[in-house]
Amino acid sequence: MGKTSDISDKVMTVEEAVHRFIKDGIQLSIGGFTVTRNPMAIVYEIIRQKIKNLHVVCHSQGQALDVLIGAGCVKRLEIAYGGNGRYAPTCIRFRRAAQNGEIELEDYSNYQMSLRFLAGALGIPFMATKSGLGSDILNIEGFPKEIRGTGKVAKEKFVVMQNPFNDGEDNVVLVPALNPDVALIHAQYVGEDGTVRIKGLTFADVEQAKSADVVIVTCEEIVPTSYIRAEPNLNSLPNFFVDAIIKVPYGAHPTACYGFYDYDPKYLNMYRKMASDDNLFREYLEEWVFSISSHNQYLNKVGAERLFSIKANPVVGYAVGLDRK
Amino acid sequence: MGKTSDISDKVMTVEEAVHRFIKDGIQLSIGGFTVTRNPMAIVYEIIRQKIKNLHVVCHSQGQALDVLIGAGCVKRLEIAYGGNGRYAPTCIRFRRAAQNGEIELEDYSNYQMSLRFLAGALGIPFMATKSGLGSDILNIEGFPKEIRGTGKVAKEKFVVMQNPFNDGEDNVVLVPALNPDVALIHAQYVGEDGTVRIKGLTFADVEQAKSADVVIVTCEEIVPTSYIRAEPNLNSLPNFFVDAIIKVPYGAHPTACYGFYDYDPKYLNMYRKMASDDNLFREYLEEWVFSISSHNQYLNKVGAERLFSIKANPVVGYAVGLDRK
Amino acid sequence: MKYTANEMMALSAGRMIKDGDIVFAGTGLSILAATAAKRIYAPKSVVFFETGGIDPTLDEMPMAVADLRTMSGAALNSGLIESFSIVGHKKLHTIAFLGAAQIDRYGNLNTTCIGDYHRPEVRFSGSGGANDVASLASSVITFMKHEKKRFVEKLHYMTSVGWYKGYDSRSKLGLKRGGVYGVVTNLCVMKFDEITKEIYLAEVYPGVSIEDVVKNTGFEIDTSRAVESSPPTEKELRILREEVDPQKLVL
Amino acid sequence: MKYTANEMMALSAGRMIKDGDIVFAGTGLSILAATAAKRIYAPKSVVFFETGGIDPTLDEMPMAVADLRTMSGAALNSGLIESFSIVGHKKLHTIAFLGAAQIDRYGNLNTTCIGDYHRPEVRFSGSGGANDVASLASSVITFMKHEKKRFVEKLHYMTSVGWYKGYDSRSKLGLKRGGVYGVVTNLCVMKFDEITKEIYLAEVYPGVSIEDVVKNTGFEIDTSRAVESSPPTEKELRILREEVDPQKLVL
Repeated sequence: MGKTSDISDKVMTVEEAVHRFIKDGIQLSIGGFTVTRNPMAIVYEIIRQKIKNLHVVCHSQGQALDVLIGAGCVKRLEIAYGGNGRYAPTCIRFRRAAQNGEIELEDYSNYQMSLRFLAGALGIPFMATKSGLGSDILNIEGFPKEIRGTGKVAKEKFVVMQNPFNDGEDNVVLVPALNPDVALIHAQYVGEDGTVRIKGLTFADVEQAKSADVVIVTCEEIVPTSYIRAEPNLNSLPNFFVDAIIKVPYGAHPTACYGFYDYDPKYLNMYRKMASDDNLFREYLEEWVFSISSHNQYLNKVGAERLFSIKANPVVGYAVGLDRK
Repeated sequence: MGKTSDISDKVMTVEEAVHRFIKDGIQLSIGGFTVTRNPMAIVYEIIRQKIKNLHVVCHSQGQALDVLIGAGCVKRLEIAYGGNGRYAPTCIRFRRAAQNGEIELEDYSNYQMSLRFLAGALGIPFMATKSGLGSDILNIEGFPKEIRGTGKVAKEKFVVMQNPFNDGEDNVVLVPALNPDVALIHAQYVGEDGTVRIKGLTFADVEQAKSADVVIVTCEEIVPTSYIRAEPNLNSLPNFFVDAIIKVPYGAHPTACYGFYDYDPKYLNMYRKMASDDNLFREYLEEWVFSISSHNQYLNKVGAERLFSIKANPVVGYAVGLDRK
Repeated sequence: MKYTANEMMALSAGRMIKDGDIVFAGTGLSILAATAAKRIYAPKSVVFFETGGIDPTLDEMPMAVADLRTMSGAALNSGLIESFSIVGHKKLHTIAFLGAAQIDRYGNLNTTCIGDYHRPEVRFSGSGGANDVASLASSVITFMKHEKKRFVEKLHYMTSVGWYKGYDSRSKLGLKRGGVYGVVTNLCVMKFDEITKEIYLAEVYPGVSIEDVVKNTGFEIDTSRAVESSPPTEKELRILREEVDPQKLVL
Repeated sequence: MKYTANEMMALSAGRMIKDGDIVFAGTGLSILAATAAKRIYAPKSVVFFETGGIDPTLDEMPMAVADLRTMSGAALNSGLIESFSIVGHKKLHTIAFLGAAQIDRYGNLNTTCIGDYHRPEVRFSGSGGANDVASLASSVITFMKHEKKRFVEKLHYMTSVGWYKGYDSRSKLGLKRGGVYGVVTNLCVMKFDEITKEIYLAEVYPGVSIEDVVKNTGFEIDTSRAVESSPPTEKELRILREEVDPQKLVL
């Protein structure tokens, strides 16, 4: 056989993907982790298209989430961690929005959120875990009571139950499945057959993708089917889970993409500075998002020299000796 | 850094591994699936060392399980499927033992067994699934009541509960975690640092290994650390999950090992014939297990010509054009 | 053009696959049906195996679902959990092929044993993934040898749930999707009534009489809706014989 | 030989790691402590990250747990679920390093907020994996800046459970293993009473007085068991400076 699917109906631009799939008020799952493989190209376009009232669900998110929140696109957030590593131990606009009560916010832990995506991916209503017992993550609810069970908000934040396979006292926490409307994933490779390959750490991207109704994948390269199928053990998602495929080199900038480029310390430091002041942040959005018409223009603005400085060494996968202070 | 663990205390012979870790009456989990990557070298040695009363847990097992049952090593079995594909749609000695009431037998499904291993690997007491609702897998218990909750037998075969995150009628089945005493895995590669790499389909081997107290890995090759660490996305288990490492080329014969060799149709057909008659089966055991003192001797008996005929084409991973009738 | 019952069965089942379906295959006839469909009617369908092999090239026929041929050239080499999560994925229309030793009028299946479970007259392989796909897939197609002892009033063991006890009884169990779509035998194709979920004779193969079906079925069956199947076309047979199973391992 | 508080902290924590421990690291001091330990005291220990990076070479210091440097040369590049299943694995002795904004006398931690949760004065990053490792690891070691406002009678938010309310209260919650082993600050090392699970002063660093500790701690603390820490050796400092963080990103 060897005949492979036609992906011509899935290959599109970021503009088209956002226009077709990202609607006001949807539940959106963002892949990547803090400073790595954030789906930035799509996120910038969501801001440009002025999508509002997003219900974002993620485990540890950094740059993509912070820009989205700062641009006023997020109404509701379920999250374990909002930070950019040592470039912003707590994401600036996220912190500000939380402190000002500008978003509805619900805290979980990383494992809990990952298990919630896994439950969604497996089509089961919950997963059990010992994580969270006794803590305020269980004791304090962030969402107002009246939104429980509405839209994609779970009916209960958690359920604690006795393990029925144990006679002794043995509580476990059930965390509810997540099935977001859309998941955004940035991958290194997509095959011409639509197969997705994430290299380096996969975080919970595969679970996030499989739990979602619609999956949008941006990638560094679209590669021949024969290449992606020569090593099926390296692949992350088959084509039938993917709804939109967009080739966007450096599509995760200023976050990192293993084997392609490192995070951009200069950009992240600039961002921290501009995000810390409301006026500067408006300037930031104007300059780096709204006045940008394409990702190529964005990359021109970053500049070739900077892009070369963060280019990954192909053997070790990161930019050796990069000035990261 | 780059300094790697010393595995000298883990590398041993099959004799040592069985002697140290496989005791009468333990719960044993067997990796592989029907005619592929069965840990045969270890299983033959278990029979030679006359280990008895094993409580075997697996999803779909073929050759390894059938020989173990036939040799009288198995007392108790939790299983989804006992077959060798088209070489024995139902495993012969398994069928006979079940029909004669010679083993305590409990039926689950493949997904249920896989989820039970996953629960064990995650350290949680159960997983939820929709599989099994209404069927006799739920309605009929195979194990006698008095052994429930003893040894490694779960207190309940299943628990059916209402999904607490749904107001409507919505039953789910909770399947109890498995944490076997020992898991047997046959892999293509182990690194000199102890990292395990399974190529081709992994079945539920990773979950089986991570759910077990002790993991014994036989492999086709032990390879340099630099090789196995050049592609961490291909690796299956870190060294700290592995207790015994044995290099046994063709260690899964007569079952297949992707990229190395195919199943051996002549052997499997011979086995089916000999397993179908009690006297012939005793001869089989004598000839192919008891009178064999090492796996090399076993391979000599199979013969170089046969081994070459099943050698895998390195590009497609199987023996192209092999006479498989 | 002459053809065998196996060929008619593979093509009858293959014709039920729609383009874009995600097809769960076992070995034997199911792989013939799935790959024939992909080459003839449904080029965008994807074949996968419970063992975790997603869309392998299948240049040779696998003899078991763990056969190395379910791995070669695949989109993904994963494992059982990934595979069953595909079977049940709400975003996908998944079709599963099953076989069985016994079937009842609601399409429930037995692949476990004949006689008492605890001391069976004949023990079979067990569920494997059959119970799972019967519980989770969008749709099941079952292959059966058409014999009275196989089409029974009451299964000796209900390994896999079809329409359970008919009407909405399946859904009430908690199984909100799926059910059996068709049964393909060496004599005919059977389907299930939309309301009662009882089996009925939908098609008889050319040269087979309705009476042949009735006398080989162990319960009463509605034959009022039966039509004659279209025989295999030359193209169907050629692809099946020359491309799908050139080694004649199943045909 | 002169040394900084950061160096003393990294080495104090590193000294708690035993050979063969599976060490869950974050960034900053924890990675210094873990990698120093591996090179000095515990060559068979393995460092891993919640993001799924198992035993990377760490030729350069990661600035985030998702840093590409947690992937390079690793034994495995997996994901969060695999990583947390290692944290809680009963076969392994897992040590986790955590930091926090607030800690109480039972080693419970706050990394979520100061003030009311719904309208906080200061919002922090949140749990991330902290709650998980505090729940699941064999043992937790916490780094703290030693300030009165951080060592508090009552946390504003209990993100991660240490010994909960003391005695066997942690186990009664359902958390059968784990708990906090030590707290490493810029002044001292604190441990927990075996029975009451209350914090006590175990070591003060050379040049630090017990009074310094008391006046920077927001609750009463048992100092009766305090001894002076051994200062860093030349070898420890050399390895830390030359091999572990030559780029001086943390030190």
